[in-house]
Amino acid sequence: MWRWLHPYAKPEATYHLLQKLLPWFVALTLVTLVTGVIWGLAFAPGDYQQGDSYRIIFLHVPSAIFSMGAYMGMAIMGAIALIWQIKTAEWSIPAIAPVGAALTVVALLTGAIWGKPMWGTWWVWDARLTSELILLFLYVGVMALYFAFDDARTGAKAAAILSLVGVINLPIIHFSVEWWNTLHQGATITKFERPSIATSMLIPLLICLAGFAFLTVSLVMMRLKNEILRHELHRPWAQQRLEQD
Amino acid sequence: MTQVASTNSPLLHAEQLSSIRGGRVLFENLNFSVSAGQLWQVSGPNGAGKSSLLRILTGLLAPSNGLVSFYGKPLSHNWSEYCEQLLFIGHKAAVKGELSARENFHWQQQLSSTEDIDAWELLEKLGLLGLEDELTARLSAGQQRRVALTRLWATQASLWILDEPFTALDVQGIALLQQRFVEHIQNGGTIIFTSHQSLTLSDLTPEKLSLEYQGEIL
Amino acid sequence: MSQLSSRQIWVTLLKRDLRIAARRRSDALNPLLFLLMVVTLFPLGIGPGPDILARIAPGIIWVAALLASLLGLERLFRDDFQDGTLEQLCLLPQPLAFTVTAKMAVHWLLSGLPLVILSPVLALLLSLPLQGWWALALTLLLGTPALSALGAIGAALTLQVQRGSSLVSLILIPLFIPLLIFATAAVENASMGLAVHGQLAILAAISVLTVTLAPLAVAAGIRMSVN
Amino acid sequence: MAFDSFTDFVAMGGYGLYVWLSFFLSFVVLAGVALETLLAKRQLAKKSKQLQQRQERLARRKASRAEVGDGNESKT
Repeated sequence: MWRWLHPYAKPEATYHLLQKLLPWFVALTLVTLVTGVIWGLAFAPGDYQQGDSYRIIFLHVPSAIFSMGAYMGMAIMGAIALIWQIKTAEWSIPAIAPVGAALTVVALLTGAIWGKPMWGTWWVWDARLTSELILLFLYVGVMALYFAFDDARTGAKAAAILSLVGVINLPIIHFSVEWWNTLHQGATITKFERPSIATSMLIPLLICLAGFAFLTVSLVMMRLKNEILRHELHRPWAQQRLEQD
Repeated sequence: MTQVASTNSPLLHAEQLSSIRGGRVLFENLNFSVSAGQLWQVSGPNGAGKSSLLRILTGLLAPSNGLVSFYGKPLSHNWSEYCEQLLFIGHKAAVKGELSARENFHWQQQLSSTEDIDAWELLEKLGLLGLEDELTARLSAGQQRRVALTRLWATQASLWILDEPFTALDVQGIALLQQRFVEHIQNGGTIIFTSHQSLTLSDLTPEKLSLEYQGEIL
Repeated sequence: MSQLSSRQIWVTLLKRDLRIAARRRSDALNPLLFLLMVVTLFPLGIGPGPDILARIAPGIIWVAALLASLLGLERLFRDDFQDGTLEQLCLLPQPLAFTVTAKMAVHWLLSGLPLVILSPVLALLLSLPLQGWWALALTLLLGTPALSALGAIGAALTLQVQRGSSLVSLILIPLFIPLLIFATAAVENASMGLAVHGQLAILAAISVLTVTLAPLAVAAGIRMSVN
Repeated sequence: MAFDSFTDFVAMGGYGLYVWLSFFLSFVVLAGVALETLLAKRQLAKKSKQLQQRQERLARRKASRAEVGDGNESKT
């Protein structure tokens, strides 16, 4: 019932919360990402098998993990939007999708570039890369659906349903691609699955993981702020906000 | 006619109803109660939100704010009972162009379990005799409307919500429909309908709900 | 007068839609002809060598079947949406997630089942060995219900979108991938005389999961579109 | 430090092109998203101004027509 009681206050409160938290997250992103990347590029020891090309891992693995993570987050927001009809959750879908898609693109680019020295070709139908490519298609589908509607609320609802359908399918797709991969080219070296990673490499990787997590959250928060303003543009508080910044 | 055991709560109650469509306020803070046996006419100019109000009352459209209750409970709480009591004919009349008038009526009977009604008699009454095997898509607008309105004779629902039922009908059609309205009200049924022209109904004086056009743009 | 059972309503809806489909035969027939023609294109493009054809036949047939199933999807709910029938479906006392399964069943009967029946011809055209035939028919039988169910989701979500057919493809193709993988693997294995129970079981599991969960998404999509 | 000199660092043991290309492209993509978000905010500010002007116009027209009992939220 409370959503009938505070129909106006809620997005505004969320906006102010985001406003307060965002600088901290941006700061954390910068600190962890810069530390992680410099550590990974300059200080971590070279890999005895792959030489220095392995340093792409510090971008590839975190972006791949959080491209999936962002999709999960989007689906959770979609479920919240559909069940409790919370507007902010609806608006977070167009906030998350482009960030997730960008992370997927990063994972694909770094994976492809990494593949060139390893396999001698830019693209190999490796299980992880194929999964990421399909994930990109899923993101594209959600965004295309969202933007296809004139009414943003309907678009958000449609995108929410689709992201839920996608999140149920994601494990199935992942599993089927892995299985397909072992079926068709079991002989290829799997560069990504390293049985153990040296601590000297693990620490910068963990820092980079944290950096990408903060980066994802910061970008989503920035976009969500925009979405809130976009939908509350007719309200005085949003207009004041926009004039102040 | 099946009737839900009457309680103190009115049949339909609208509370603080608001609708905002496409960034425009259609209506705000609408409060009214519809009791069983009443005839309600919703009037107002184009764009005042008549159709939206009816669709909110059917539960197809969610109000931007406010609540519709059916015998004191929100619609979604006893949705299936509400649907059993409800007959809605929107401005899209749910007539299948690929089916003939008789077939359209036949499936309607199947879905509302009113097979005991004589289709031929009704088709004759509505002036559709001779056209019963023609595909509905080939009929005129008024005839298609008549095909849609056959539903009013093949229903067990007590609450009728009708969007512009009189449009496209000729004088005879309007008279038939009015007569059917009277029958239904006299049997204890309830009708909510929209009409942009004011209508004189013999024997019945409808309760009126007028919606104003609000130019308010958010 | 009595209330109708849910089963009666379901059967009534199914019969009505079949009757309507019978008046518009080309809608059901065109995707099948499309499939047949696409499959014909491959020997012409690649060469009629039976070895290569048999090797790629499962993939070709399944990809063509996926594309063909996308063709008719836009009309699955569109006519009902435009003439108001879909609103009436929402206002039936039965849950919408239940009543839409009748429409999904009609779609399967008109697009999935004919594929199964057509499969021997397709197998023949692409010189698939004998063992491959029945495997192909089985994968189609097990996989097409999931195609109809996923397709219904896409169709329901894009009802309000003008010219939504390309959008439907965009949404659905990634979701079709697991079906494609397991179905083609089953047919390939069968052609080589290997066991296919595993793949068929997975295919069946995916179908069961999709067919049970999809109606919820379809109902939500229709409610949203009718709004 | 895993490298002896700056040239070594740039060369990345012969893999310089791949390592630096991937870091550069990733930066471009992610910074692109951030930039787009900031630009979108600017656009919103512009739209908000237009909207305010329209609301003021509407309010003035209403006032001149001396309508009462409007019951809407106050304008800034």
